[in-house]
Amino acid sequence: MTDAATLFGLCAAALVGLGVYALIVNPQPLRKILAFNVVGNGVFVLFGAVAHRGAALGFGGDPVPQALLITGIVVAFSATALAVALLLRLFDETGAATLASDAPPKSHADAGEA
Amino acid sequence: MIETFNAGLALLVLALAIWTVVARDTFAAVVGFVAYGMLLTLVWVQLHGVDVALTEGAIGGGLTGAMLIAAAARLRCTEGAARAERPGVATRLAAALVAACVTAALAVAVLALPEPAPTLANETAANMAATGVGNPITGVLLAFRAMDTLLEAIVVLFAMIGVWSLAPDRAWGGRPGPLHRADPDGILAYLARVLPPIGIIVAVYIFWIGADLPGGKFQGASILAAMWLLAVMAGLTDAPPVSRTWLRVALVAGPVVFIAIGAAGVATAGAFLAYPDGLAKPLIKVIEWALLPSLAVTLALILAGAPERPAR
Amino acid sequence: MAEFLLGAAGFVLLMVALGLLRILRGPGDADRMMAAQLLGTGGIAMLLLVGAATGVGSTVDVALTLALLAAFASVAFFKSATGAPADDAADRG
Amino acid sequence: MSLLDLFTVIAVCAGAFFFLAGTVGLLRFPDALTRLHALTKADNLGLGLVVLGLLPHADSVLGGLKLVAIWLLALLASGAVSQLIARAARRTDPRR
Repeated sequence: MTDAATLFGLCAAALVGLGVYALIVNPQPLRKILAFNVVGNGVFVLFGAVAHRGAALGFGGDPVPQALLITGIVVAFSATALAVALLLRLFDETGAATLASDAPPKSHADAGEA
Repeated sequence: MIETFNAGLALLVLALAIWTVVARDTFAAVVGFVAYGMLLTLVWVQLHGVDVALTEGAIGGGLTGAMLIAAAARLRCTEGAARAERPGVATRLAAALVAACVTAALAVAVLALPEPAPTLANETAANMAATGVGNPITGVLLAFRAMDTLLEAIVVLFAMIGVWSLAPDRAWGGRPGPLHRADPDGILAYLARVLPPIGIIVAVYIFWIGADLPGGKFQGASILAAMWLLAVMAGLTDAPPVSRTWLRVALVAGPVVFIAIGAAGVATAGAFLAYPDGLAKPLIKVIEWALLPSLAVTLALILAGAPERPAR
Repeated sequence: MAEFLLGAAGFVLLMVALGLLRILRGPGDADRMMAAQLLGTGGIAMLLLVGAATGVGSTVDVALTLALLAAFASVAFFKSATGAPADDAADRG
Repeated sequence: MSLLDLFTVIAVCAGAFFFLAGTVGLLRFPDALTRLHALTKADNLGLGLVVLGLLPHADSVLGGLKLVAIWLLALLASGAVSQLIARAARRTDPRR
């Protein structure tokens, strides 16, 4: 049964890497929120794999990390919801959803082509 | 056979994660992410964390998915401008290098985990009898690590206050989110009439069995929040103005009861959040019953968004 | 028996993967939204099969939660795709 | 292999076949509405057959009822959702 822990542990490592890449590369804030969640899920799965290795006494996994995972998922949801609300408010206020502060999005598009 | 299934599952999870990273269209990326969240529930089942699977299914698959899809559809018109901001090849290569290093470091850590694995299962099992509950996760959440659970309930409440604080001045105290209208005889209204009664029963069931089997207040509260929002989206009911006193009481009741019982523990059992001998199970039940409605209302209001309309 | 049930779960997983390949490509948002539906049905089937194979009874409760909430994301999509205050009566009949 | 096991094998295989049919429909059909048809009908029949096949393995009558309830819920949800998605598809693509 340790096989499942190793397999999903490696999968989680790849998820964290993917999320970090997306967090740096994608300019849209919503994509960054998604990337943040992919990193978060990767960390959770890694933690879950470690918990699974701690299976003993008929428990499927170590109950302490599993309980902390539930806490973590709920907190990650709260953070995501707050970020999305901030983003929507920014969009309502400025009509754009961008993190670029130096220029309005239109002229940015021109600069990109130059 | 189980190894093959797990390998296929891990591959599909990775493929969907790659899709959410590389898809050009943000909406496509978000839908990929929702599918990925649903698949993660299977990963949790395979890692023998059924409690976690329930939470992921209710929050990751249901609430987060609905929130992100609605946001992506609303931000669709900003797509073109954002695409031009895409960083150059050098930045992307550097990012890929950083990501590869992170993955490699984590992979090495996974392969080098100590054998035999350290575990708190023995300590948990030895002390479960003192809590009176049968589900070890509930025991950890409400007895051994009760401080985490208390802070978590408060974090959720703070996130909701953060969402509220984004309200424009003129709408403060008003109703959150847009006004939803739908054909009262349409299929959406039908679904919103039939599903919530079943959903409430399932939520209470999941909450109720949480003492002895996988389940509990977070999962139950998420289902309740989703059912209420379904009725709101179908126009069957409206979100209450955020200035209502009963609403404020419902929001803080759970954390207040939790803190009060925790503080009583200082006097009766010698430590904050400690339970006196023999009273652990009834006190845990009181906390759970107080937290369930508070969490459900808080989660629902986080999703409903900042106040936008006057109360009238 | 457990091996057979796991094999069936693996087959459903393959079918879901192939279906996802197709619908995530679009072209429309509605096509993509079907991914949530596909994983709703396929995910429940996989959960039930895996639960029966491994003998973890509580997996059924996970499937129950998924069955309840799989529709939720699609409803949010419908509300936002047709404009927030829209009513769905206009194109009925 | 007992008779009940044989029943399970047959029903689950039939269910898997309908999942196959649903996926073939998704891959082959030309537009959103027909693909929706393949997805919501074939897959739900597949799920129903899987549930039927697993019924003899339920640990109690209550467990069996829960399985059936899951299928009915999935039917209700996907019946309603397919109508909603179809409406959204028609509204965003005025050619239909």
